[in-house]
Amino acid sequence: MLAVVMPISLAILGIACLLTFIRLVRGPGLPDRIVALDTLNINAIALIMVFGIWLRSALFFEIALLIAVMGFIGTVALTKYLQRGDIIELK
Amino acid sequence: MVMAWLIALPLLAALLLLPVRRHVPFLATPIVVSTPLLGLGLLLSVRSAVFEGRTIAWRQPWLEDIGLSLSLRLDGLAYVFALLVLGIGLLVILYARYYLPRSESTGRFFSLLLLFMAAMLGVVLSSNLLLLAVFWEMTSIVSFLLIGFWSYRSDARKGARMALTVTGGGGLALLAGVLLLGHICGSMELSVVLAQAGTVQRHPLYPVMLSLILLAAFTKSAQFPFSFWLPHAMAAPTPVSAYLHSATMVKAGVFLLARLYPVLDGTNWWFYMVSLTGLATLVLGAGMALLQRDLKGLLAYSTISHLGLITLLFGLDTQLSTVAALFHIINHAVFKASLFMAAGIIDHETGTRDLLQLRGLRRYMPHTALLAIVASLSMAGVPLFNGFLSKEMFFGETLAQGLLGDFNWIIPAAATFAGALTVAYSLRFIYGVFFGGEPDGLPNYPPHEPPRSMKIPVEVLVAICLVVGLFPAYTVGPLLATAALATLGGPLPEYSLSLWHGVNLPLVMSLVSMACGSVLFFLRRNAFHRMQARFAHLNARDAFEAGIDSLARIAGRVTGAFETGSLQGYLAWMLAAMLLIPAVFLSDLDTLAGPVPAIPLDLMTVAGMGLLGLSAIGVVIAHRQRLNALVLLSACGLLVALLFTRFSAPDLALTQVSVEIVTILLLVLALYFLPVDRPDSSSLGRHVRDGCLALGGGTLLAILAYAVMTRPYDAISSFFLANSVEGGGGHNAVNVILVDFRGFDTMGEICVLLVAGLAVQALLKGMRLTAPPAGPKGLPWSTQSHPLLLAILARLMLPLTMLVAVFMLLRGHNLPGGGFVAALITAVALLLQYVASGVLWTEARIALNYRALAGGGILVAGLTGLGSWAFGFPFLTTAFGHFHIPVLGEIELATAMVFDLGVYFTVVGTTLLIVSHLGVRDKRLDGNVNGNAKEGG
Amino acid sequence: MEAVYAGTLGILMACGIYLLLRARTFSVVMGLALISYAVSLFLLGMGRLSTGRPPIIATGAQYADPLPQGLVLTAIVIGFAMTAFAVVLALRSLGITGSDHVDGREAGPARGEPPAAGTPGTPGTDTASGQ
Amino acid sequence: MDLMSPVAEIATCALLLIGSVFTLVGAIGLVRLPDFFMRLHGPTKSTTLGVGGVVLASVVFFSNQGDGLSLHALLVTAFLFLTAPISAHMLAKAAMQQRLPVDPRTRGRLWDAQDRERSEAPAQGAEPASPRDAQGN
Amino acid sequence: MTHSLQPSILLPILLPMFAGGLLVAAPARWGRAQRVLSTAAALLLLPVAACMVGVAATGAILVDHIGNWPAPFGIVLQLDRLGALMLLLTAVLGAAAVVAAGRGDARLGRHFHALFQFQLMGLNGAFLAGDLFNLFVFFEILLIASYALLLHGGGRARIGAGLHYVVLNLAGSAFFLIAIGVLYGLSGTLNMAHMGVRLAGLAPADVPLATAAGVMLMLVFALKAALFPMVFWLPKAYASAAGSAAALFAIMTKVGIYAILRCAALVFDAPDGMLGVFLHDWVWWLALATMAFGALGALAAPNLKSLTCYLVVASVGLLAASVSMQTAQSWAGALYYLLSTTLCTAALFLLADALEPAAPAAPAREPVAVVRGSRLAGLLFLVAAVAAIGLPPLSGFIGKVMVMRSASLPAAAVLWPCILLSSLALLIAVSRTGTRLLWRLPQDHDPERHRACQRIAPDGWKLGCCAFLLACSLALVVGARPLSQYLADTCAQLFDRGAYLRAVLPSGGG
Amino acid sequence: MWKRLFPHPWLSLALLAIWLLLANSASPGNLALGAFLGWAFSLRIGARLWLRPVRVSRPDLMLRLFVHVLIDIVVANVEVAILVLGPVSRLRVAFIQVPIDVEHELALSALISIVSLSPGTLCAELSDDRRRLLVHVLDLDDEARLIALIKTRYETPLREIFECLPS
Repeated sequence: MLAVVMPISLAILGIACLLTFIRLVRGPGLPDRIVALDTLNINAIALIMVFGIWLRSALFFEIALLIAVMGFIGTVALTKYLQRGDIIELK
Repeated sequence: MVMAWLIALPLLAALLLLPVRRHVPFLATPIVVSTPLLGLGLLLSVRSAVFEGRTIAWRQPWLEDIGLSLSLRLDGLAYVFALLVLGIGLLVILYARYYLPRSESTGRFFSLLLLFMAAMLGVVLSSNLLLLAVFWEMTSIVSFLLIGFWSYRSDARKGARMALTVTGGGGLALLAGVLLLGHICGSMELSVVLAQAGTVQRHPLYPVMLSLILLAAFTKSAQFPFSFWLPHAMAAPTPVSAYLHSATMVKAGVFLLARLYPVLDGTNWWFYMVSLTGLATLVLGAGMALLQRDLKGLLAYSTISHLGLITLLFGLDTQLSTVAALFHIINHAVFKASLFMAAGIIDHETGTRDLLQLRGLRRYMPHTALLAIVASLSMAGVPLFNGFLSKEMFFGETLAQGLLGDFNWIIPAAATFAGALTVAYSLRFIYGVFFGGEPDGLPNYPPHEPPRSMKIPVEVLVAICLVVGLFPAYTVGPLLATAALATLGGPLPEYSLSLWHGVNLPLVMSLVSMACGSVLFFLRRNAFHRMQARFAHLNARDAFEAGIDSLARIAGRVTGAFETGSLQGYLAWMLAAMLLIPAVFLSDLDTLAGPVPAIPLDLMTVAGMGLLGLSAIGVVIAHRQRLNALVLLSACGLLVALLFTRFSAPDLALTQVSVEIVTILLLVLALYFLPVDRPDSSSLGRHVRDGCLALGGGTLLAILAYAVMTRPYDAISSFFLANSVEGGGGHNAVNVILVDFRGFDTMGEICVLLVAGLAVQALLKGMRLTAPPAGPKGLPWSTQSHPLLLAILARLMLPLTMLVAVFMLLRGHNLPGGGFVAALITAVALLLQYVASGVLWTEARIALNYRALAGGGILVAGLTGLGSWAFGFPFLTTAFGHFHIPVLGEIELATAMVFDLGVYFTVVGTTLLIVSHLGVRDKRLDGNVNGNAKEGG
Repeated sequence: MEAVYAGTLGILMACGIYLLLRARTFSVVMGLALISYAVSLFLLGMGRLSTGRPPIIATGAQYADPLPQGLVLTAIVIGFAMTAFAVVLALRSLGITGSDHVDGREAGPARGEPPAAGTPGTPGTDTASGQ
Repeated sequence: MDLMSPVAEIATCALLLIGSVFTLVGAIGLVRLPDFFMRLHGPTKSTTLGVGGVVLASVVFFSNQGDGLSLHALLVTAFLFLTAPISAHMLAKAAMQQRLPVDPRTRGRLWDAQDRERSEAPAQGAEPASPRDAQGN
Repeated sequence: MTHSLQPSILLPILLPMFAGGLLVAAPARWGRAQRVLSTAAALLLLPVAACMVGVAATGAILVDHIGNWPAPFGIVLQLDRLGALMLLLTAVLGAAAVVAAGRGDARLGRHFHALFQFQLMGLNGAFLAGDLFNLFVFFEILLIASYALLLHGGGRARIGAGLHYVVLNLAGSAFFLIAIGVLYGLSGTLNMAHMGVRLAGLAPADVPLATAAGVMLMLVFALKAALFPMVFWLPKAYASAAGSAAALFAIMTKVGIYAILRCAALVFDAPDGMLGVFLHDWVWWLALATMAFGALGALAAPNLKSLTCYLVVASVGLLAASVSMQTAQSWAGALYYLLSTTLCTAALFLLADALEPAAPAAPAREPVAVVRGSRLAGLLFLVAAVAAIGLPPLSGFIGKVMVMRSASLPAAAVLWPCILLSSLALLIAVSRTGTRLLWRLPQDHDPERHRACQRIAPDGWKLGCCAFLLACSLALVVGARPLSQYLADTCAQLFDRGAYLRAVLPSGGG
Repeated sequence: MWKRLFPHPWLSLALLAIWLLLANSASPGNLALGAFLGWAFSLRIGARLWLRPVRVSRPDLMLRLFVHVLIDIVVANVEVAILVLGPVSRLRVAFIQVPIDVEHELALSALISIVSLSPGTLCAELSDDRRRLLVHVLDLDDEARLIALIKTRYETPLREIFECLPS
């Protein structure tokens, strides 16, 4: 059963990724693209988790975790740039 | 050994002189004077052997593989030249002692003079062709320094440069020539070479070799058309001219002709090239001499003319002509040296050398006048003086030769004409300087006789002129005979040296030339003024300088066409080379796909790769909207990480994700300052070019990748997989490779990182950038800083992420992770504090010296590696062990983990060093950085 | 799969090279980043592609070639260091020349125009160096 | 899979599907909705939850592999739940700064300058911020 | 190799590394101590390198298996005659440059000494590396350090030229990796000796791939060496560097040449190996073009520093040309010339820095400086110039003659005119620049101008270091005989792959 | 003494838990390591970064809130899914202002997070005086009810947990 569900799940996630990518490309605004990037990150996490289940390997968990942590920081940096320009302020 | 000492003596003296002059000045003069004296003594000590016709040889093997050996020979030819070099050198030194003002740096002068003497002796004594070339170039270099001795004078500098360019260039030709000659003969030794005339002249490269050697000789001896440098070398102090341009430097060229005469002579190539060049030089030089205003200029052109005469003699196809040439070499050296010295005296005492200003000096300096007149008469070839004898022989040989067939008469006719010109300019010299009215308008008035000792050298030389002229057979006869014997390398032709041979054709020619010369002299005034008017603007020096300048300009234009200062151009060149040349070699590939079956396609991966490609293309399309491009680039990075995950490289994915974020942080930091993007000014052609390069690069990489991936290989990795656990103590083979098998690479890698950090810190020092006043769309920046929510979360995240970092660090050896990833996590967590709460807040709480941390990391890693030395193992040998601790269980400890810790410290330190510095810059100095930045960029 | 993989590499490389050849420093840096992605993937590919065989030693399984992965790791780190340096250098150049053009000036002089001060190739100007 | 009980398998499958679908919904929302603020809802909520589902599936799956309980994947979800609102918040702020257009049917309005100043005055009176218009449209 | 010898071969890498690490970790207030430490470390390399030459001269190939892993698997460092020679050259340059920098240049910016040490480490590592990827790593170390040193002191010219240099080399590094990747993908190994063995046994169908990768590798080295279409960055970059940094850079191009020699011989089995056609045809013409470019550039060079850069270019051309001839003689000639030109150009860089005023505001047609103590400077310039142009009797001449003699006929017909004409061009250029720089002093007339001139007293330290370098180049002449023997042995060793394999892969390679 | 050694016991505990999750094992070794790390980090990092020490007075309330929020998230997500998939024109989009009273930064952050995660709302902005929230609502039914819901369901418990207000 899992063998059936897994491809379906992967396919759904893949479609999600594609949709997100469309937003990433289309914009129109910069925040839209950043949201899309953030979402792409999260989708990637899901993909990796499913991939891990598929391979029955727990080795991929850290990648997912790292994408979660790092992706967030990337988003923060980009949004902060949009707002303030200078992402590391003096005070 | 005598020859070695002959060369070494002046060399040593030259080197000794500078310190001696500074510290024991009274010793300087004795050293300078005694050097040529000693040399002469040495020379005399071996005279009997040489005069018996023997060749004294000395050889010290040196660089055999290039044929360079220190081998010297002293035969008759070398003897004569050495005698001239040393004898005239001695007189010039004596002369110069009084000539040079006290204020000049005489130490340097004499040192150079001695150096020149050594080089010249080297030229004449070398028995190795390469060694000869070496000394040859040395004479060029030292003469450059001597000519430019008064370096503050523009004419001296230019004259020196010109001389160096011409004679140095000739020296290069000589180098090529002798290398060829050595190649042909199989040896560079003169003794071998001289015996192989037949081989050489039959060799197909003979003409090339001959031209090169003649080029050298002609440039050195100022033969037409290379004669232009010599008159301008007159900017040298007069003793230098007297030495270099009478007896030594310019004679090196004709010496070379004499030296190689046995191998080179005998072909039409030689006859025509040498004799015609000599003839042209003879006539033109004499003609130009007549037109000179400058006393030394006159002498210089006269020298050119006489050298032409000698060259012509070498080129004639009679044996006797060579003897005549040698004879004239000696004579010319004697009278020309004395004339130069006389000119120097005149210059010295009157302050000018201008023939238009000088007149009537006879009354003021009668002694000098007498000496100069005798010497000039010798130059003119008047009987009783030595010049007459050799000229007589010369006229005789022009008649005896048969080079030009039906046009044979041209040579004697031209010789006679040149003789007439010689007489004319000699008269001009005598009359113009010593007769004809009161010398008013001189810079030093009234002129008077120079000190007695300044005239001694001149007197000696003039005496020689006379003695040789009167009793040639007893004075110069044996010398000439032995020199001729050595030059010809065979039996001597019949000749007799005497003043009177009876009335014959040469005597008639002499008389005709003297008569015509006198007529010419009396007509000169008109001719001179007319010629002056016509050729005043023609100045070889300026033309030469202009030529060199335009050469430099052309060179600049050519290099400038490549070196445009445009990075795009450079990159395009580089990429073109990098892509095209390998592609040429790759085109031999028969089949693209190898035998290994491909992995079946799966839709997800293909889609992912498709997205990756699309994002990359997106980056290109959006590259002018920087943030968009950056977001797409970030997506690329994510997709690459996914691909790594997909293709069994979890460590890579981890690293990729973390590096990606730090890079994005960096780029965003940079983005803040970038000015508004301007429209692309690149032309369509450039876009096409770039597109082609890009496509080429992509295709090449794809082909390489595909071709290799589908081929089988046998990697050494099986060793790593097999030894990872037992040998390296870790289950994560990649990590074990990084910290153990190939830990040395990692060591280097952290050094790179550290240096990058240092470089960034150094670069950012004192950097000030004006921030743009508004964001990407021209919207003003928000005034609100540090959203509370972000600050709180960032603080919460710090311990969490640190925990993750520790986790990654500890498990790296066995599972994906490792020091690098851990360090980046730590760094990013700390950077998040900077982003969320500002620099001051963060640094007040986290007081880490990032630089010290990074440096310490290197030390930790390095010391870990060194630790194994203590146990007698190679660098970076790791050890690990399993320890059982009650309750807690099994713990594995490995030195590789300490190494990893070093990596961790370095990476944390460096990353923070880079990013925080870029973020902080000099805000503390600036004070105002927030939204209200000035216009600028 | 290999063909698609190779093609993707090619696209990344091509895009990277194209960006590298642009006139603005930011584009150049992005180009370098794309090229480094391409090179990383390429190196990974040189150890041949494999699915689900990470080189984490367990019992008797098959593993991907770990060596190229190690190389890629080193290359990524070095690439990161270089990128960081390049970014800062680009900024420094901007700070000094006021332009983010890679040549530090807005438009290159056309052929035949006198070269800008500091261009070697004109004897007599002494401004090319030592500043 | 041999070791897994059918219940666990079904749970895994269900969670996987639910998770994937929510993720997809988030993506659809991102593509479909007309303005930025509306689009922001999708990723923030649906996608986060979707990943949560997938993560749970992973937890169930790996916990039933015979190696004991495997909860670590939960950390991913925890991180996401922690960060997603902040991302959304920051994005919304950025969008306001960027003056992204708001769907005309939206009731209420963004804070304008007066609001901002009124609220700033007591809090940070010291900062001489020039009045800036932070409103979209 | 006995065990006790093994640490020593690492010393040239570890010494600067630890010195660099300490310099970085040390607190900033250690300013003076930093200089002492750095100088001491650099000077210490001299005896170390000399010992290595001594050991290598016996013909032994020392191998260090880092981490005690057997050869094709672990990283191997190897020391042979060539490597030892380059180490010594680096040590000499390093010692001179660090002392020269001690007073002035080091203070122009931050971290000079640490960067310098890492630069030395990278150079030494590159000369010792026996593993292709390790070579890449050391290349990167020396490159990143060179970027920093190039930019040391800042300023518009440096930054502009530095940016170009950096971007070009970054792109070059990517190709380096690609080439390594292909070679690994085909041979499955990274150890250079082992790779050579594996490539020799490659299936014929795969040979074009390996050749293309080898060519790419060589081109990457050619980029570092500044061969023709990749040379345009060099003049400005080096001309803008601080003198002591530039002096050290004199060896940077030679690292490229070294790498070409090493890889061509060891991996690709030169002569007549896989890369025979490439070296023989392509490198040849590119080298001649480089020589021409260098000569033309020298003619047009506006000042001494720039001129020296073109001298470097021209020397690279000559070196590459003699490398491409692939005979033991030509390589020996190349090595001799390499030593000579490196020392001379380094000395000239130092000299240029000491003589040319920091801010040449006045046009060069006007004398800008009255150089006090210029006699020593003049002498040094003369010696350096004569040696650099290749005039007798100094080392450059011997090198050039060695190269010329090693050319056989069809090649010689092109090479000789090129060498001679370029020498002539260099002669003209150097004499122009030298007289303009050292002789155009308004001593005689116009006291006004005299006073208005900027007075520069050349930095005595720099002159001293310059003199040291030139003394070394003179030593090349004096010791030419044993040296040429050593070089002949070196090339024989390079061409004798069997000895390498026995030393590095005693088991014959798994 | 106790306070100085364990300045943030809650944080230490949380870190221990996270460590165990990370290590995916509760072996004695990991427990010890986790405890050590939790203690060390709370001592070294927590003490420096925290604005105010957190005193959680009502763990039970926290748990309850947690469960509430979880449920709300799931429910909200189903709603949002329906809204997103349904016709866009039906959406009643609105910005509303929510006055708030919590003061503790952590509580405030938690509130904002919860608002963003749950029912169809998304916190767009916090006023600078931290008294009002600007909330974007995807499908606004009744503004007052929504505000009340937020205040009672989330804000009050948070205030109780973090600021020891009587319930």
